[in-house]
Amino acid sequence: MTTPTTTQLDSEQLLWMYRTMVRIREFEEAAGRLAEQARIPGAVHLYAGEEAVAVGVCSNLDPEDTITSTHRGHGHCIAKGGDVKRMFAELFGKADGYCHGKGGSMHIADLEIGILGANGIVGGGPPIAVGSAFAAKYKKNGRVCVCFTGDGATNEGTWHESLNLAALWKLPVIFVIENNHYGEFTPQSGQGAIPRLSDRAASYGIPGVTVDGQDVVAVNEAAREAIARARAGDGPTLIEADTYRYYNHTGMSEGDPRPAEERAAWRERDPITILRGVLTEQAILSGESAERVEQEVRREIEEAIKFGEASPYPELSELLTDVYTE
Amino acid sequence: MTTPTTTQLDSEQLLWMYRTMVRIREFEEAAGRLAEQARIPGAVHLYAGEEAVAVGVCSNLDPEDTITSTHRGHGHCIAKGGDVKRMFAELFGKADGYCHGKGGSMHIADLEIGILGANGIVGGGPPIAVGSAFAAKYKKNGRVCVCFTGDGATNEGTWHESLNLAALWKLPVIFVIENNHYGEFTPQSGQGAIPRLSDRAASYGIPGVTVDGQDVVAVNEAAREAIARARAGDGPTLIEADTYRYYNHTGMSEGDPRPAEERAAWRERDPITILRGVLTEQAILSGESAERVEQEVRREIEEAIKFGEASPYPELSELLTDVYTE
Amino acid sequence: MTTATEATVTGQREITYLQAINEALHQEMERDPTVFVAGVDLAARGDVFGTTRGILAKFGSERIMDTPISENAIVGLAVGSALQGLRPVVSVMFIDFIGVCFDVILNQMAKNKYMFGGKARLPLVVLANAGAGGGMAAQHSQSLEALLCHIPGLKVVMPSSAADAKGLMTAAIREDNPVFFIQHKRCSRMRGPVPEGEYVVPLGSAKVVREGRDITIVATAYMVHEALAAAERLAERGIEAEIVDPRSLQPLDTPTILASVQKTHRVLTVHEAVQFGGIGAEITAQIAAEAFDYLDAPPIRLGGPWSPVPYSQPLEQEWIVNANDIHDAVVKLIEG
Amino acid sequence: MTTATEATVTGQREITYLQAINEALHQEMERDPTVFVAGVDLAARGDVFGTTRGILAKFGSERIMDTPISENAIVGLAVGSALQGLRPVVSVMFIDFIGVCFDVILNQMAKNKYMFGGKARLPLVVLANAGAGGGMAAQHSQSLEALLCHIPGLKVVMPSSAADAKGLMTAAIREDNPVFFIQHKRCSRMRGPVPEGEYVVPLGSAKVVREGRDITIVATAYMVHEALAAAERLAERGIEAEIVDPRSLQPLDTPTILASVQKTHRVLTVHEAVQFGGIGAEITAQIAAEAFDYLDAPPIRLGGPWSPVPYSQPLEQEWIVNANDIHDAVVKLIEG
Ligand SMILES: Cc1ncc(C[n+]2csc(CCOP(=O)(O)OP(=O)(O)O)c2C)c(N)n1
Ligand SMILES: Cc1ncc(C[n+]2csc(CCOP(=O)(O)OP(=O)(O)O)c2C)c(N)n1
Ligand SMILES: [Mg+2]
Ligand SMILES: [Mg+2]
Repeated sequence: MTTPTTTQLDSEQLLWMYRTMVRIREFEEAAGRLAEQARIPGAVHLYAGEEAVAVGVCSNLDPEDTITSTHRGHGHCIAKGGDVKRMFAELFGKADGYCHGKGGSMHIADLEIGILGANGIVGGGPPIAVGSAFAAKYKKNGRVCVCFTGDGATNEGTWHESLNLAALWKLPVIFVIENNHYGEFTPQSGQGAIPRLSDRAASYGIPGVTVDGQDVVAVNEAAREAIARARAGDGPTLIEADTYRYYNHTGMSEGDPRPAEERAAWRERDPITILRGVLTEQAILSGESAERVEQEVRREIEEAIKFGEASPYPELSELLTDVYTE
Repeated sequence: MTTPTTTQLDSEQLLWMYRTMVRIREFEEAAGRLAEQARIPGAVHLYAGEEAVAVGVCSNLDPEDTITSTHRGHGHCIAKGGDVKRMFAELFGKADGYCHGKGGSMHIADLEIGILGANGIVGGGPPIAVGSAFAAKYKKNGRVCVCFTGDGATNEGTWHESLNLAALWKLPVIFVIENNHYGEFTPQSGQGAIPRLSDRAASYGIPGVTVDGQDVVAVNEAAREAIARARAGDGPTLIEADTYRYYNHTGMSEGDPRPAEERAAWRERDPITILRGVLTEQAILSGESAERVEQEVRREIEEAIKFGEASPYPELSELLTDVYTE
Repeated sequence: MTTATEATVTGQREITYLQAINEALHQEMERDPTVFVAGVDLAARGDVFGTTRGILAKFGSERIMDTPISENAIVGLAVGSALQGLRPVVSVMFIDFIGVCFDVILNQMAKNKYMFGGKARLPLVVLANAGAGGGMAAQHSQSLEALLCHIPGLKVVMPSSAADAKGLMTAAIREDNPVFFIQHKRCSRMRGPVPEGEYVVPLGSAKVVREGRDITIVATAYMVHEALAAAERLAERGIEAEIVDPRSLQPLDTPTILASVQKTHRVLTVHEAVQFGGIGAEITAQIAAEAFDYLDAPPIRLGGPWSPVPYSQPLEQEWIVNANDIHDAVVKLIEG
Repeated sequence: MTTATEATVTGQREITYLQAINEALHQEMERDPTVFVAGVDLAARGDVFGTTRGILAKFGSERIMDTPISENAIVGLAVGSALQGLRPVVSVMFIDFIGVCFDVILNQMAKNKYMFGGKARLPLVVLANAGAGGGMAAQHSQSLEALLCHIPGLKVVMPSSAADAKGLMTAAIREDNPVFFIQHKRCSRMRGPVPEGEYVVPLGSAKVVREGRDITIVATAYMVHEALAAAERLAERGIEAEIVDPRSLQPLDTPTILASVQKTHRVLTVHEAVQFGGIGAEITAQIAAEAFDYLDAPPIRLGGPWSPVPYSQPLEQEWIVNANDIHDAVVKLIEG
């Protein structure tokens, strides 16, 4: 494990990263509780534990850059600048939600800030990412697209086709594998025969790197390089970020088959704690201000939940709108 | 280019290879002519030029071993022991055809000798090959399955999913890429960013080799090793055979966009001529006997065409049979 | 063990629809060593829906396998191994996911036998979970049976009761052709009497779930229960609805449906799937063509409206056809 | 340039259906720089069917691209770039190949807008070639429009004439929603008058191709021509058939169809696709529900029989519905 460095990142950026990771964590734990209390329906896939990946990557993106996300998409949305109020409203299925309540957890999108949607289909995002990156190339606007997927998704055919086409056309897209070592309840060893998924980059003639996904600075650096490459017209990069989800595949406390020691070991390498350590060491953040950030975020999340819960349901007359653009 | 060796192959096997390659060539050129004369309908994708691949691989297989084939499937069928009479009858759409005329060129199958069907869908074969290899493992009968595809097919998602699952479960399947450097009219350089498709084996943790696909002995050896590995329970191998098709994507003489010099250079390395050279040098085949083989095969093909053409069409009452097993 | 028939259902111990499926799987795996099971989280987890619980412990990891998330490979596994004499049961989890492996279904599984001139046998079962109602949104709530029913070579069943779930699963596994076994989310925990021993409901046999003289309601999967609820209320009004559950949509038991319509002279078809192009269209068209002279009123349909399934609970409830809709449609048809 | 209307078609110079599509592509690419084209062999080859000939030479390799054989990536390219404001036209070649990329169609393209609460716009066109008749066998001869028509969020057109091919292609490219443009193999070389300038046939507008008083024949794609041939022979017998070509199957112009049936009191729907679950079932069901009182005879259907498309020429000819079948079905219905 490399020691986190903070090269090229100023305090403001680092503090933004810290706050954003805390925001994701608080959002997820609150969402998990709401789901357990059956105050929100459907399935929530929590990103807690993996915050450094979304934040490390998205800290390099502008609002006009795009991302495609997954079923485990809240973290990507928040890291890309999503509004937690509208996210909670969406989880509650309310009119002020990002999708007017029509999409829910697995479909949150905000096209205005480049979030092309969470996706309930494993491997659903990569083909769309290819299209978005193509549009950037076509319009020569210097934009990139980041395609987040899980490790399990790399065994879907769509993933392979997307990397191949993107590599061939040198599209400005970065494929980020959040390797949390499980697809649902099956460990990575039951999903494929190789340990390092970044090795798959060789099939497409593109660079592949594995990065410590608990270290937001390391993720930021790997992504920065990949994004620069993409913006320069040199095509895609495959980044595998080693990480872990703290909760079960869906929800929080349903029986989790993963070994207790494994879970504990990863908790030892909590991405927020790691960043806090660095920031404290570098005197960017005092223990007190860290606490304040956490309190502020907690309040923000509480308010967002209130906002979401108080928002009205969509009118029944909206059932059949939005199927087509008129 | 390595000099062909004949290690481990006795004269009988070599002569079988020679005759089988000639049989494929004659079959294909005859089929191409019949198609041009509109005596057979639909599309024929000719294997001429690629004979060493099917023959080199299938020379290692028993009738109980299986293969999955492609739209360019006649060569595989003949190499696996298919009956040219029933093949021509099928091309004519006749009742004595392999599929009673219901399948045609792209669907010829002979389950009794392990031919699980040509396939009109690029990438259609690999998932089926996985299933067939799984059955061998399940039944512990020592059988293997060979999955032939083109180079273009390796960009279909099904190919990726199939290699991954086969590698993970160490299934007895050999994936053979017939790299003829084109998918329809688009060169390999327009299909993906890497020159050596065998490099894709690394994505699945299996061995990948590239072999001279014009040298039937080299193909035989690479396949022999892979098949032994598979039979021993050590899982799949990816073999890329470099080769070339002599005619256009479909049919014979429709405008072929490939450079004339390229075509001429590959004709210089004709797989039949290469094997004849070796056999002559080793005094296994005299010029005279080579000629005799060719004459015999030509007669065989002529008779097969007569047989096929003379065979009756299926009864109209058969239109709705064979949809289900009753 | 002898196989029970439909007459023996009443009076049996009650288990859930899911338990019934599970029991059929256990019994068929016991009976036939060529039956195996594979799919995402089917083995160690026993399926996220619980369909395959206990199978790993009982039959071991050679007979039930977890797979990567690679539906083309999973369904291809079924096709290739069926061609080689096994009887695979594989899962695509949600029926919504047939999209990621649709070629294997449409162009391989369904057509191999015909294209090969009849020589292939494809005894295989694909499990798929369907239906809305749990806030799972547009990609996890569909009822896509109509897509499968339009493909010659496939068979499609959609049980509504625990007994039918067991009987159709047994029949599907014994069938020599590809069968899609569609389980409905909202039926999963419903209980009903189910024979303990082997039990077969033949594919292609509809069931008259309730007798009545005034109108035939052809309802599928969970809609059978909504139709039953509607029928109770209609009875209070003096309208006696006959409810026919096709159970098997491909092949479809048209004679049973026609016989009912010829008796009642009116018909409503109901399914949860989107109405446009749903199986109700086919059933209605068959009735209109073949029982035209018996019809005293236009044959009508109810099905999902023309949109993806919404997430928001009130919208989702509005989207799904329910007993009220059925009741009102029948009243309007009969009383004008 | 002003856009021509339907009235201006007759008297125009004649070109083929394929040339008409090609002309629309050229004109729309000229008109709108956000329109681009991609697919297997579309650029250098101009498409194996010839649809895109001349486009590379005229617009260059930034506007038309050959792709690897990766339909998920090709159709994903359309979805993702449409979301970002482009107007892609992509090809899956044969409609049979929708299977390999069906999730992108079913769960992404069709649902993004709704799932996102309306914020997405997906102006994209997917070209697909359909139909039997050339000995291309089971995996290259299907008519799969019914699968697409059951999916809310998609639009589907299926022109039968050169003018409609141009007009619908223009409309499809200008449309802000995903449109499947299904060209029929056997229509490709048919010639007809086509306006030279921009020409739009609105999506969702059926066309009365022949007027008649005795029966309405609703026919799609190549079946329009078979129906016309049948109508000639029926006329000799004194039966005047009215032929309605829906042209656009999703949305479907039900009013035009109903108006015709209300006039003729009889209806036959005809399509090449397999009859069970085909679009004819939906059309028939709508007619049966909404024009029941106008019907003097059962509404009947013709469609492909329940099997994959066979290769052998006599079998394939037997499989495809033709003018004789139409003629005989009408005579039987009217004369008993
Ligand atoms: C095509 C498809 N197959 C299966 C599923 C069910 N499913 C949802 S999440 C998931 C696991 C995904 O694993 P991974 O990609 O590693 O992401 P993670 O959940 O670990 O973040 C599965 C199998 C799905 N949603 N889509
Ligand atoms: C899914 C699918 N996409 C496209 C096609 C059309 N097609 C038929 S053959 C072919 C080229 C295949 O190239 P390759 O795999 O290299 O095989 P080759 O023809 O060179 O032997 C294509 C694109 C198809 N049959 N199936
Ligand atoms: Mg994972
Ligand atoms: Mg090739």
